[in-house]
Amino acid sequence: ASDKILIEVQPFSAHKIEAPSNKVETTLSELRAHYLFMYRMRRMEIAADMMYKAKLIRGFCHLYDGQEAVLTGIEAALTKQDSIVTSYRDHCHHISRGGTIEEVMAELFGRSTGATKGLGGSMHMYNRKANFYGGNGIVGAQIPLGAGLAFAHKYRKEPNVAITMYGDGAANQGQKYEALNMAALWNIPIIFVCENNHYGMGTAEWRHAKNSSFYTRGDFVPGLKADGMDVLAVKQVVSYAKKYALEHGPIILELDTYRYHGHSMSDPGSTYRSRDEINAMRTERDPIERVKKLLLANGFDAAELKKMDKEVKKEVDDAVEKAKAAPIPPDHWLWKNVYAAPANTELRKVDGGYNTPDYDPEYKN
Amino acid sequence: ASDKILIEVQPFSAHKIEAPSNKVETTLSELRAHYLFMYRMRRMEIAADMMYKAKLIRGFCHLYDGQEAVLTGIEAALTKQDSIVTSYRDHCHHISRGGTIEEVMAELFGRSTGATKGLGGSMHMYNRKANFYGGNGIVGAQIPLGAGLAFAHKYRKEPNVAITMYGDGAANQGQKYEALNMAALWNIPIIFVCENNHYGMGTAEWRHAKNSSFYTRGDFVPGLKADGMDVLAVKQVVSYAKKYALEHGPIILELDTYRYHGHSMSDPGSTYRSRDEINAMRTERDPIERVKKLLLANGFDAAELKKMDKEVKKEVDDAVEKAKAAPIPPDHWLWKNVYAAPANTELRKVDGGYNTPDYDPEYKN
Amino acid sequence: SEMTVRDALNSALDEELARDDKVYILGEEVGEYQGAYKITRGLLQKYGADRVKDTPITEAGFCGIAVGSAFAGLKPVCEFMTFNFAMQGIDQIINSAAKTLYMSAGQISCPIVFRGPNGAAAGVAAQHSQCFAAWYSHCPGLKVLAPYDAEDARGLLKAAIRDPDPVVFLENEILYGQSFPVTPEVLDKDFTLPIGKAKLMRKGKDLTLVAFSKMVGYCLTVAEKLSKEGIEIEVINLRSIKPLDRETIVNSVRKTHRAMFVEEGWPQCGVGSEIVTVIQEHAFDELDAPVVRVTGAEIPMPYAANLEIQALPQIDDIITAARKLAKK
Amino acid sequence: SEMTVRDALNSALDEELARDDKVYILGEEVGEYQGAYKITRGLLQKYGADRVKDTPITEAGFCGIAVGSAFAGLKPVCEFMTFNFAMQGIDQIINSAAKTLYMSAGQISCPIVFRGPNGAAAGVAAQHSQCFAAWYSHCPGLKVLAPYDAEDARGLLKAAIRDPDPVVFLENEILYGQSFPVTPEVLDKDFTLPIGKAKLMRKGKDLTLVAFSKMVGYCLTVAEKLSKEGIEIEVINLRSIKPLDRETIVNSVRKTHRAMFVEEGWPQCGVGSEIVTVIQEHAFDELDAPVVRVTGAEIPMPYAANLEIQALPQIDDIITAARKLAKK
Ligand SMILES: Cc1ncc(C[n+]2csc(CCOP(=O)(O)OP(=O)(O)O)c2C)c(N)n1
Ligand SMILES: Cc1ncc(C[n+]2csc(CCOP(=O)(O)OP(=O)(O)O)c2C)c(N)n1
Ligand SMILES: [Mg+2]
Ligand SMILES: [Mg+2]
Repeated sequence: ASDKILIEVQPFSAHKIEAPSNKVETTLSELRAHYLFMYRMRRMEIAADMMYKAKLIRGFCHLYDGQEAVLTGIEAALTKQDSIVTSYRDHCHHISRGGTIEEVMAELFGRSTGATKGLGGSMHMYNRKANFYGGNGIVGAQIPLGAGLAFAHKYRKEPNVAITMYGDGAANQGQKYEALNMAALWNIPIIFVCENNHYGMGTAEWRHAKNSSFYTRGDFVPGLKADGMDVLAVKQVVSYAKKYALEHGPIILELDTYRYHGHSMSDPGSTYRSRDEINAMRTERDPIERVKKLLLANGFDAAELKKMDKEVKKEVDDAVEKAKAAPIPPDHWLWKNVYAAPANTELRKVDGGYNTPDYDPEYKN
Repeated sequence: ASDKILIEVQPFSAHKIEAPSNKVETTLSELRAHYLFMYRMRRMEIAADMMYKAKLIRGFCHLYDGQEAVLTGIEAALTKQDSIVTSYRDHCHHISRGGTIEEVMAELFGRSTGATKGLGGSMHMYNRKANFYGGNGIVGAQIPLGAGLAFAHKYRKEPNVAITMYGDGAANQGQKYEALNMAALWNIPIIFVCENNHYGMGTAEWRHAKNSSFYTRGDFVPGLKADGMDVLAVKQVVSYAKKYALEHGPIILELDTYRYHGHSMSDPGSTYRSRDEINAMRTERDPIERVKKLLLANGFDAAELKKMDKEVKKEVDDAVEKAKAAPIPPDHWLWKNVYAAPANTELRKVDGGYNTPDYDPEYKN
Repeated sequence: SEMTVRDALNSALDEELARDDKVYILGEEVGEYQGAYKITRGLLQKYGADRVKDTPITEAGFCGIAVGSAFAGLKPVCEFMTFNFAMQGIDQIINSAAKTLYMSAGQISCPIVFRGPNGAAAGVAAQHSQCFAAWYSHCPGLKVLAPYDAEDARGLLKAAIRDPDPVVFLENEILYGQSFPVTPEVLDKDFTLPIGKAKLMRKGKDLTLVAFSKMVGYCLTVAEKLSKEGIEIEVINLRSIKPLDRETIVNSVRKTHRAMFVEEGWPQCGVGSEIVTVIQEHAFDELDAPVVRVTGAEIPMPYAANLEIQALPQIDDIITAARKLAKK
Repeated sequence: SEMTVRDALNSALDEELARDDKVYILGEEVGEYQGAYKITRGLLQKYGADRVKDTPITEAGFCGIAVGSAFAGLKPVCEFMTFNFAMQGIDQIINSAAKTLYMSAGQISCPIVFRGPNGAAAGVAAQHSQCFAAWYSHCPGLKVLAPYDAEDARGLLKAAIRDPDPVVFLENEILYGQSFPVTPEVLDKDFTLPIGKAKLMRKGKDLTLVAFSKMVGYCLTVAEKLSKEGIEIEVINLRSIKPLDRETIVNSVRKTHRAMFVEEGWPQCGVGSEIVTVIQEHAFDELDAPVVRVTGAEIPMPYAANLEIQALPQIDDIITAARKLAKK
């Protein structure tokens, strides 16, 4: 299983930088890990979809299925000392940064055992210890935030980068350009990752972006484009970008990907794109199928794969059940952690009374 | 005086567009008009400087001396049906759009005869009838506003463009990039004019912009760079850009210029740049001297020039005196034109009473 | 007949687009997608892409473009998918739209409507639940409207579009699907409501309840319930938060001597604090008890349903407070 | 000894930069130019370009970068040249800085100070004169401070920088050059003031005057003057607008039975409306007269000096209102 497998990924397109080699090495055990991780994400998001339809989840819920290779490839190239921040489409980041599927499901159900104790919901998951800074509901806001995370790495002279992930729609945001300029002026080790899934909500990229070659839109900031449906391509380009960013500062990666579901649960996802398009993606470019084929072609045991699948399904089913059984947050949690130093602060309640809030990040009291 | 004079201006630099010819034609009478207009601006700004120092002007006051060729060249290429909007550095625009020096001085003195009746002050002059939309104190805000003006021209199928003028500092603003994208998607006839005077307040361009070739920063939007100290170059490039914008949509012009004064009156303007640099600009690139030399070299009567200068000085002196003598705005003007339809509106006064505001754009009552 | 708030808004837009070709709509997903909340359904098909413009997700930019076009005399209706996102463009709303008529000495007006859902929806957590009524109504130069029912929605939106000033039009997502009775008059294509006038929704002698948007419905329910206990509540629907109809409020309080304000937004410097202040300024000697405000809890909005409920005024909260106040 | 507010702020920044290497400053012209208003004078030279960072004029971007770095544990002091410009970045202040601790269930705090001049200066007209105290204090998750004198400036700024929460620190340009007496205690490098506590500036039995920032000075002058007429005014300097020290205010009103609030900002949903409301909620029965507010006029700021004067509370306005109130 540790034998090297040589693979040619789709060549990278480059803007003001030399592209890395498209010949990558992998092993069966690495492929196995990618497969497992992506399949876990996939099953989790499918479960979320079902639970939403069963009305166990409220509000917005943005699913990541189809895009799994992006995050998987990124994490394969980073350490947990590298910081990451993303948009509202953040369930899988919670997992990749060390959280559990149960925590995600419990959060979606609004339970006290959730990723953010039922306070944050679908769009607001974090893992401070593993340098995952959210989950952000405001399109584009995570871009300067990510530059700020990278700024901190540099300020503290740490050998780490930050990654900010945003969509093709967000790529038009002015704050992206402001962040690019400062990141370049200050040589901040930030990787701007544009997850181009070709639609910002219901708007196709050509309708929202005059130039939809997003890797070229940094002007003075170099960019690379990779197949975001191929975890090995993503890993390769992110490894290369991390090295570049630590030495030279910002770089943009455009990762060409696709979301299978609608934008959020209220969007059927089929009015502004054709069923054919979606089906073609699923059959021709699915990131999980791609790794599965590679595994089998290189002699991985099909039975073992089946077993893995079964285990994942069980993990997700169990997570859903446990999350369902978990208690809702107690009422007094409402008043926790509005401030880290709540001295002299009283917060007004609906009834006109006041509450003395506390700072209790462990939710002990 | 109507004999054609052929001149080679500095060649234009181009981004994603073919540059116009740098061979331009002019006449003595055109040169005379440019000279006169620029000299009027120059003397007005010098007067404003003196009056500020004499404490007749309050608050911010941003002078345009050094940059006269930019506006003069622009206006020579446009009609008053083309819209224009600029930053706080707007005194001269009031003149170029048909206002008087007296109105500018009176505004600076806070008089009722001022460009905006003493309400707006230095940064807020307008001429709606001549399609001058201000004067804006917020860096960058005039950029999408300008695109909106152009949008209106297109919406009404008028054969006109809008021009938005902003500094090198403002060129980093995110809203510029947002406006560029929409202008390009919608083919809005807008000319983005970056007046590159090489400093945003005390920050040199290389310290605030990673790429200070501002004409190239529109990515998909073409750009041209011209010598902004040469009125004929400016006129040539703006004429070309107007034609382009009407046919194809947005275009960026970077006009290389210089402000002689500090950023505003509180800035001596000499801590972040050398006296040598300023002197070199004045002696080698002064836009007025350039035209003066051309006039004389082509046989314009030196005595006539002297007479013009004298008349301009008198015009400015008279304007200052008249403005000084003008009445301050009456108290009740405080409550006019907060709303165009003030029905049912009462505005609270300092003393807790209420005022019934009126809409009175002629200030008749 | 009955009409949902969604249809009321949609028909108002439709009629105003038909009436005045200077009116156009822009915003994210307003066209091909038919509106994130379907308020603009059918309008792209009817009026074409020049008048119903899909924008990229660039609020600062499209808000500024809209304002610029209004300076030039067009009448944009600028949709924010929710008002939370308008913060990215708020500088253009305040510094450009609200102040330019004054700064230009009356030369340049700004006939624009900024509209979209405001405040809490259901389960959308802290970044998507903020009420901006207090912020916008703080600022002279703006008018701020908040419809409650279908009549309000039609009458106020049509008035807002015809108005020559910048209007911030605060809708409520939860009300979109709610149906209300409408008279033929309300359905008339020239039906408008006056800006700056509140509506007395229900007469009563014991207590004045003031609210806007969704909370008007809660107050009406409370009034019905407490009526059975013999407490007769007068309910005022603000409709217009700026200008504020002080007269209607104060006249009611002069009669009832007891007043209460309900809002979903945060308390400090909220709309409620202004209403309380206005009442005590104008009817201090008429008051039998302090004016009461029932507001959203002073916290970012939590996600979990059980917590969210406690973060927002519920009918029972209003009943409890009203009963207590009536007895004072 | 005496100290200007400028020097108080400058020395506070200097000491906190020296004390904690996580503290850094960023903003426009804070470095080489020494600060647009010279608040950061000398700091670039002393601490270097890594800790005193000049930014381009891109408020949304640098505000977001600052917030991100605070999430990661740095302690940025983010200067806005004036708070008017912070509107370009206000989404990051509200949606990222203020709400993330709560949304992240206590995981990610945001130790940041947003500072700069707020409100009216002299002759800078409508776009450069807005007071944002009401807006920011509306929002839970933020703390909002406004110093009046040199003691406040030092004690509050140092407390703000050491505080683990996002603090909006509202200065006043006109006060920068003003000198105030300072004790050795105030000059101590560990001098801080508690956030959330108002300061009783002057005792009095007839009337309570509450204010923040520059208006505190006006109120003190008025108190001196009216003292000669036999009216003894108690003056409260809020210092902290959020959290609000209700206790100090209400205790004073319980004693004087008459209260008045003065601010330069606009009235509707202003800080004054909150203060009036709090007083009537907590001391209604103690009041001998309605609480009075004296505020900036409800208009965009005009430029001309004679109009500007009328748009802002003057000492005479406060005297007139106080005299009237004392007699009620
Ligand atoms: C500033 C802002 N405007 C609008 C929205 C509403 N909104 C949420 S996601 C979204 C589409 C984003 O598309 P894209 O950036 O391509 O990311 P994707 O959802 O495809 O991952 C929109 C319009 C928002 N959350 N924030
Ligand atoms: C959003 C915003 N930030 C900061 C300021 C303060 N300010 C006014 S002008 C200026 C410099 C602008 O430089 P540039 O764009 O190059 O124009 P120039 O003054 O050189 O014409 C700054 C920082 C402002 N008015 N608006
Ligand atoms: Mg997308
Ligand atoms: Mg400049």
